[in-house]
Amino acid sequence: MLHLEFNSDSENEGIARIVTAAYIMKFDPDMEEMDDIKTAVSEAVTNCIVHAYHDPDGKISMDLSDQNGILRIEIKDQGIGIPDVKKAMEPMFTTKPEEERTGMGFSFMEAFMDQVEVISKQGEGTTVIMTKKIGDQDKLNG
Amino acid sequence: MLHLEFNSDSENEGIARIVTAAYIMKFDPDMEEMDDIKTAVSEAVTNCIVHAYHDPDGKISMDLSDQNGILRIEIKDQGIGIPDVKKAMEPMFTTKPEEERTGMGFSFMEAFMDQVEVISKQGEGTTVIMTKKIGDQDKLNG
Amino acid sequence: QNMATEYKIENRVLYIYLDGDLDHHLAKKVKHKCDIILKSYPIKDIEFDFKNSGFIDSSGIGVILGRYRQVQAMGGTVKVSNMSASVRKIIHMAGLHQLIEEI
Amino acid sequence: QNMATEYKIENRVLYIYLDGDLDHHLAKKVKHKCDIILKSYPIKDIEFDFKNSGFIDSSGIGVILGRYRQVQAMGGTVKVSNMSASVRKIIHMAGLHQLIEEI
Ligand SMILES: Nc1ncnc2c1ncn2[C@@H]1O[C@H](COP(=O)(O)OP(=O)(O)O)[C@@H](O)[C@H]1O
Ligand SMILES: Nc1ncnc2c1ncn2[C@@H]1O[C@H](COP(=O)(O)OP(=O)(O)O)[C@@H](O)[C@H]1O
Repeated sequence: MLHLEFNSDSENEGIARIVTAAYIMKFDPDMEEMDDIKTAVSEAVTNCIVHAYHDPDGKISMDLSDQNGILRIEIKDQGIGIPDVKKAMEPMFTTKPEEERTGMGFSFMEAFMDQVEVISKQGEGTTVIMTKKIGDQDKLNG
Repeated sequence: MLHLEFNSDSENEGIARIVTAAYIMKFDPDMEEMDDIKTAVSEAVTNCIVHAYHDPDGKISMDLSDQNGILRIEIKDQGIGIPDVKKAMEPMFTTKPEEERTGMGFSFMEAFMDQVEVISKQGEGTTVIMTKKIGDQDKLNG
Repeated sequence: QNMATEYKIENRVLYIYLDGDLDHHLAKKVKHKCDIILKSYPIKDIEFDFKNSGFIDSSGIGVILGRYRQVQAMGGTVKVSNMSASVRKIIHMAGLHQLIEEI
Repeated sequence: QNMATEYKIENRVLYIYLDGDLDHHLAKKVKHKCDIILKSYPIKDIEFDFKNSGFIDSSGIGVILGRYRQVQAMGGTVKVSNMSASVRKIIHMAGLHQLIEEI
């Protein structure tokens, strides 16, 4: 169980990935699992920085935990929220094309994690909860 | 500004160092500065795990911040506390020689950081605040 | 120890030697730098070199796609080189390999 | 990708090929493993190889010192090899180089 809080400064995107990578090392993941999970984290954290807040002073938290070989990542902001989560999660949907956003963020999260749950309320913020079975269980038990 | 919380599990010592290393990268520290600061963090976090708590379920927090090129690291536990801080900080003083503790933890923190402040209350916990001027300021401003 | 992304211009080609993860943080910097360079030099093609970058996410895809649109309007192309397996995977998932050349 | 610390016995010498930072976490494991090995094998000397370990703190000093005390009682020695500059610095600050041999 690990809890990280940081500001909505793009400099912290890399820190969130590094913390995640360090946390999952104990599962002895292969390179591909590692990169997949780092990408999912990067997408969720970047969304808080790009969409949830208008300045770098917003608060973002990341909670990492695991149970029975299932990794759980919760990334949370207290920003503007998402009016229509279903629409937001559609491939290629973006509200900021002028900032060269591709609308692929949620698609990558869903491609790389087993489950992605998004809870959001306008004016209150957004929480993304992602889970993934990780590592070679036989290896861990053996 | 970055806030990290984790359990008093020795597995998290490495994570605290990695987070610190990632945080100070923006100062473009040289290898020696990097290793010095990682050692100081390692000592303070290990003390929480070894001395403050009796099991791996204790709560430890680390706060990293900086202002005008001064790095500030605050590491805090809610464990047993230190009855005599002055004595505890003496070189070679340890209450756990049987666990191969060397009593060098605080000495290393003081050797590697500019300032080390310890606030502790028995039964309530210990906070270690370390500061250090870091990086080449001309380089940062130039 | 940590170097910075470098930019080199040769025969109207802009070479971008990425250093570090191509995430939103670096993508912002690359876009900014490219905007300045493309205003001052007659660039035709752009090449992204991933030799010192093993990570890309959708923000990285965005900055490559954005540069592609800029140079493509003038008949230019975008190339990417020295991709790691995971960078290539993301580039392909995004379908970017249909627009750019991998070398 | 991340290997584990390895232990090899040859001619009554125990070689410990450290993998990763020699902090309290790894020190606990190394102590435990040494206790088992020293009970079962007639070890005289111990050598710590830092080739794959670039970090040590006071807990790492403690585990080396503890092993030194164990083998020294039987006339054995402790050696450390392949130290990085920062590992050497800490070993010297702790005065450990007066008890062990650096190779
Ligand atoms: N944390 C968030 N806060 C507010 N809006 C968000 C957040 N995350 C995503 N969104 C909305 O969902 C849309 C789709 O997100 P995503 O698939 O990641 O694509 P992109 O980031 O490229 O726009 C965003 O354009 C934005 O409108
Ligand atoms: N966070 C803490 N909680 C309780 N006691 C502590 C804490 N940190 C240090 N101490 C006390 O201070 C002593 C000296 O600490 P230190 O110099 O780090 O040496 P060592 O950890 O090797 O004992 C410890 O032995 C312990 O009694």
